[in-house]
Amino acid sequence: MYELAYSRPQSLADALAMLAEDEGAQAISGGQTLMPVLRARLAMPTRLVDLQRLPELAGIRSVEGGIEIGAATTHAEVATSAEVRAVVPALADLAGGIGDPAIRHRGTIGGSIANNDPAACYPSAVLALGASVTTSRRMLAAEDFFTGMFSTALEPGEIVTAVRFPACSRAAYIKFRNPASRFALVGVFAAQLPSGYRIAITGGGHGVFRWHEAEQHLDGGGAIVGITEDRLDPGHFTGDLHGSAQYRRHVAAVIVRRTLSAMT
Amino acid sequence: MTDITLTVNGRDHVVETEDRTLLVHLLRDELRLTGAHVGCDTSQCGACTVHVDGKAVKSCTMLAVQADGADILTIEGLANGRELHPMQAAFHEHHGLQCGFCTPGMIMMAIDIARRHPQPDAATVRAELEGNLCRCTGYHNIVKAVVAGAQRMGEPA
Amino acid sequence: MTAMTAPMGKFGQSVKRVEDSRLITGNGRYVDDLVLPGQTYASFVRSAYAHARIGAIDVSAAEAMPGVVKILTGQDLVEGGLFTLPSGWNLTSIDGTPARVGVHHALAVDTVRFVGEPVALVIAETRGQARDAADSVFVEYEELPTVVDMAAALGPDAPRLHADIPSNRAFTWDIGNAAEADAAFARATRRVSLELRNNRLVPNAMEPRAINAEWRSFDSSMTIHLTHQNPIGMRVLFMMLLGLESENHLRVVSPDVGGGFGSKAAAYAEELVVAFAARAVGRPVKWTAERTESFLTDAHGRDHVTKAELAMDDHGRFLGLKVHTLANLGGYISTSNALVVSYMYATMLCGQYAIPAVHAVVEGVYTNTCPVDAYRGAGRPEAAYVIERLAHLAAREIGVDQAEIRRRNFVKTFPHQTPLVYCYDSGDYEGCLDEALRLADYAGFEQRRTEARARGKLRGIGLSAYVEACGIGPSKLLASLGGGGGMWESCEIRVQPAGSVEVLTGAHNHGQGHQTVYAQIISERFGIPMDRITVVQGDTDRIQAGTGTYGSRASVGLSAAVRSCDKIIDKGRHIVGYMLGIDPGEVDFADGIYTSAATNQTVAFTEMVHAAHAATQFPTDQLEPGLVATSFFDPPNFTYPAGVHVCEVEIDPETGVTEVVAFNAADDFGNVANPMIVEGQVHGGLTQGIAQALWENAVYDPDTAQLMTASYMDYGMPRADSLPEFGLAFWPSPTPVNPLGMKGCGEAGAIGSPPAVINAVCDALGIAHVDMPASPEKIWRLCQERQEVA
Amino acid sequence: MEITGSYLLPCSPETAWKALNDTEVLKSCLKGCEALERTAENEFTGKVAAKIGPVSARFSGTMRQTELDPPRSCRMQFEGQGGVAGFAKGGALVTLAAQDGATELTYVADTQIGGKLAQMGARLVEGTAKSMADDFFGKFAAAVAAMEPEAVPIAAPAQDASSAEQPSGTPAWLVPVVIAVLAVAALVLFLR
Repeated sequence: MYELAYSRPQSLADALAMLAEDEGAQAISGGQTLMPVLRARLAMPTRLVDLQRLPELAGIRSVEGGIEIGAATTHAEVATSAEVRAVVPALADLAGGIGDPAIRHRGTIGGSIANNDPAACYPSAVLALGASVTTSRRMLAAEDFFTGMFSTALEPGEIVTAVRFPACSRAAYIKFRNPASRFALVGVFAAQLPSGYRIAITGGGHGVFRWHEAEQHLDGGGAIVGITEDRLDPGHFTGDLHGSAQYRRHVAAVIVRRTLSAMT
Repeated sequence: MTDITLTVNGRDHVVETEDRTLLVHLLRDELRLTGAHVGCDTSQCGACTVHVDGKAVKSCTMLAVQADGADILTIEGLANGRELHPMQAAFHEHHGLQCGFCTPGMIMMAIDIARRHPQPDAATVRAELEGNLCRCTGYHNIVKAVVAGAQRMGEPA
Repeated sequence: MTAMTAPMGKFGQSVKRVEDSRLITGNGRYVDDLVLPGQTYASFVRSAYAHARIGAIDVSAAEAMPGVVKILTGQDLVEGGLFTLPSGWNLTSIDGTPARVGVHHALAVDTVRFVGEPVALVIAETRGQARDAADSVFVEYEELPTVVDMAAALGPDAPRLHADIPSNRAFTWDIGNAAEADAAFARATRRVSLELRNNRLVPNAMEPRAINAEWRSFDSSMTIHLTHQNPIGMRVLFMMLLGLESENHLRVVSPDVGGGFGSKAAAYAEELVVAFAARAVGRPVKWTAERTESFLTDAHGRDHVTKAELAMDDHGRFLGLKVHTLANLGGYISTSNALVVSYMYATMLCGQYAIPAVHAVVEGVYTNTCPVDAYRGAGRPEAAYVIERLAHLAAREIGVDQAEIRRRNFVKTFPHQTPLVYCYDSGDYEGCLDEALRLADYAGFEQRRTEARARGKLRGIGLSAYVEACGIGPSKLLASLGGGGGMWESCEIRVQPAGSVEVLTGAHNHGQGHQTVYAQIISERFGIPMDRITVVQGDTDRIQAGTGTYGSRASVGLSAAVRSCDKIIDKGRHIVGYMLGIDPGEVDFADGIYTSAATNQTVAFTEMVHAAHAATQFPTDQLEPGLVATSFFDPPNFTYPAGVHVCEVEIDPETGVTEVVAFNAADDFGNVANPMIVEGQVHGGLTQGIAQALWENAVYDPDTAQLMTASYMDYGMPRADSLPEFGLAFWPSPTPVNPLGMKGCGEAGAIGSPPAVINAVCDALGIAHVDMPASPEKIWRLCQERQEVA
Repeated sequence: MEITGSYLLPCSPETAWKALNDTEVLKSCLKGCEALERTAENEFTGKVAAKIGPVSARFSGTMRQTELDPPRSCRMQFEGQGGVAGFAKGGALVTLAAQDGATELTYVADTQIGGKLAQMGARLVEGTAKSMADDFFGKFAAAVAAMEPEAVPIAAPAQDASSAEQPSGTPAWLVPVVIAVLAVAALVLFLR
């Protein structure tokens, strides 16, 4: 990688100040995405500001109606957290399937959703569960947070500090893996909340999205088998070496049905 | 350049390093612990796996400066003199290695698996080895070795 | 007598590996581990274009950067007298003309012909500085049109890679007898035909290529530390290419090698350039490939497009075979590739079947892709894939079971002279088939298929009966086919005064467990514990001669070892004869003890060793002191390992995902020295073959010739969770061509498995063919078609 | 790789044509555009600092317009260099058609990428192209609306969620757009 400087601030305020004073500074959390990019010399930050040990970003807490997960919480911590498993078991399952064990030991929920890779797992849970994202400046609903592939509502210098999930016992996540990268070729998080069903799909290509038509179908008492791909907007899908847009769309519908079946 | 302090295999080190140096390069080039290998650039092969504060991580996906203050265990620190760690012994016993290049990372990951899953079955081991590539063994004997090694780690010494 | 604390070796036993102790403790020594005094680091500037004319190369900015020691371009190499990279095999086209070999400069001069081709080298004080500076070398490229597809490359309007080679055709070579094949086809009542692609693979040894070269100006000599399968052979080649005075001016050392699979048997541009650079800067220069560089430049494997046709009678007896193959050479002909695509491939097209008339044509085609060379099996997997896919189709055509069609056509007597040069040594193909079917519970398959259908899965079973050629030799035959000969292996055994044994071999371990197997065999021969035996390899200062490890040549090297053992034991007889005052002919040797039946006296092997070195108990004018023996073994024939693989897959028709749910293999490797090690070799080979059939695929963009699969993000490596447990059995027919009866096992798994998997997929879907890799989308589309038909 | 797309612009074809040849308008609409200059009658050069996700790369490139048929269509060739990241080049046909007082812009672009972009980022090319195109045309539509006060008040891509033919892709219109778009392709990675 290119030459750069590294800082490990002791507080959120210090971290924000460091990011504010150097335009070329880049926040790093678990670094499991960023490090390979830096090694490939596809980014040239002047400074890395390490968020992983900030006390303000740590911890898993019960909150009214749900659970709050600090942004620096690793995937492994979420996967093995008794609190998370008690409140949103599907979220623990999802976290336990991200990457591989070594990656789960360092990668964090805050880093994942701030990066919003179009094939990442976490954004689907955040969106499907209607979680809210707390940042250093504000609180955002999931719908407002994700704004497209690799794109979020975060402004320069703004940091995700926590994600708050509602309790939900009827939810499931299934990842249909890309045979090479093992990222989600398609990933589906489905949840049944008091407000109704919510289904979020990741891996389509343009970033995570909700399948409203399927949600409405279920809310109207429709059967799982009636959820078919012809109701899925093809505009959500792109193709690559591992699957055409048409194939991804088809698989998405299949995995949605399987995820819903797995919920019961 | 930054001075960092870290414990590696029970020994304390103070090392001056470039901020951009990867942990794996610090271990290999500065501390001359060449057991952790670099097999890819995209954090997927796992040949560089070491334990940082008791957890398996890919040392090619972490800066050395991020390990400031950390306790690190590498393949070189496993055996007690000539007495092998049970997982090392299991890899030998079950022929869980051929060229040996992926082996240090495999063993470090295997120990981590055994800690999290004290009596893993073959399917669990296969799933948990997703981030460690081996080109020689077809994983068949590695899986057997990890199952047996985990078993032995759980037995009283 | 010595107390026997360490294990005794025994041929045929699963002795645990000697080499493990260093590898499991992090004490393995690979090239990149080595740092030499005054070490510098190299980084290559590579072309981002697949085909371009090189204009100006501006190194001024890079030269001014911190730590930069030197920058070299192709022109510097030409001026420095570096030779171009050779093709190691002389292939002759049908019309009698020699293969047209495109000039391959180690650093491109004038033109680059594939993405990633090295254009310049930067040497600097640190790895980071070298890379920083390499990024700052500015190269002007004038882009040229590219061609990836072989048929297109042969077309009249295709861009030409090498100005002097029309139609990008390096050779049109054939084997067999066209007239006889035509006659067989005229006679035939049934025929099946097939067009298939054998997908391009990236070898992916986990240890990337690496070299550390140092030049000693005071005696004009060089030492190269190189990760390679054939370090001893590389000495001669590098000596010549670098223009060194003699072998004595070059030492090549290969320490532990982290996998090769054929890809570390070639001579590469990068290594040659680094060696040249070490001389130019007078300091050690190290280069270790990054994985992306490995994807771009490690010689790829396979990449054939083949049309094949099989003629039969009404009973499905094979009468004739015609094969036409386009072999993608890449931008240049790599070291062994002219051999791989011809005599390692087409000679094996008959498989296990007695086919009387065969004709095969291979056209070698240049394209704007990475050069292709040996990859696990090297030609033989491509041949097995052709004939075993045809056999599957033949069973469909005739309407008989997959096993039955093979049974009807097996070679049944040995030796068997094929119509394609080679003469199969030994085998029991039908017995092996039965064993495989038993292992796989073939009889119970239909029940499993029905059960799977109830779960919504399509289950299929596929067979593949492969035969291959291993233990390459004899030298004379190889030379007559276009090689340089020299296909023997050497082994020197030195017995030290205190009784320990040093074994020097030119073979080179890169995972095969040579140190164990050599020690095992020699331990048994001498009757001494294995820990008394040290195997020395991979250092030209220690080993005089050798040809390396590839093509399952362990049997050749071990045969040389056995001969050296015999020479030592025989000399011992003479020594013991003097010691006991009897005729050496009356001295027997077994289990480490010389005995005289006549006098009932015994002398232990170690006592004989002491006597040999003390040289007091025999007349040294009649018998020389010391105990050293060297042997060269030139095999009288190849060996022909064979086997039957049975694969079962389940396909999810909704997603197209294929899962290998069972894989069983019965193999004839002749005698097996160490079953544990051999099984390990098979596991690895099977995995590479299954991965070729389902996941692995090197894809070049058809328009730009950019490699789209240049990392593990896009290249589908097999992982632990995608494979079944393997069921293996041995069905040995010992070969008569070497003293151990061993045939070799390194490639078998990768040869038999791809057709077994694809045959299973085709069986599951009831289709004639699907090209590898059988990716989920491809299979899903086939399932869709199947539904439409149904 | 061929990419196509179409957008509805709230202005007349004449205004759209003018705006598409106005370097200041283009520059303001293109995220990360550091410079955009006309170097000849129908030739532009530009610099774009593209940043998507963790990847950032600086591209410089040129674009040449040919077969101009104002205000209906033109063809263009573009080429950009991203240093270590690789290169992008291609050609595109852009057409403008009046539609109920607005203008439908359609493009068919053939884009090629090379070097690290192609080697490591194949999975992201198409999605990136669309997101950058949407971003660009969102701003561009607003810009042309401002240039033409009587324009119909729409500023959205011509998307029809139910249409299977829903276009996506990058406007090869300007070098910088495409080049920036492609920078992202390099995004290998691994969001975990």
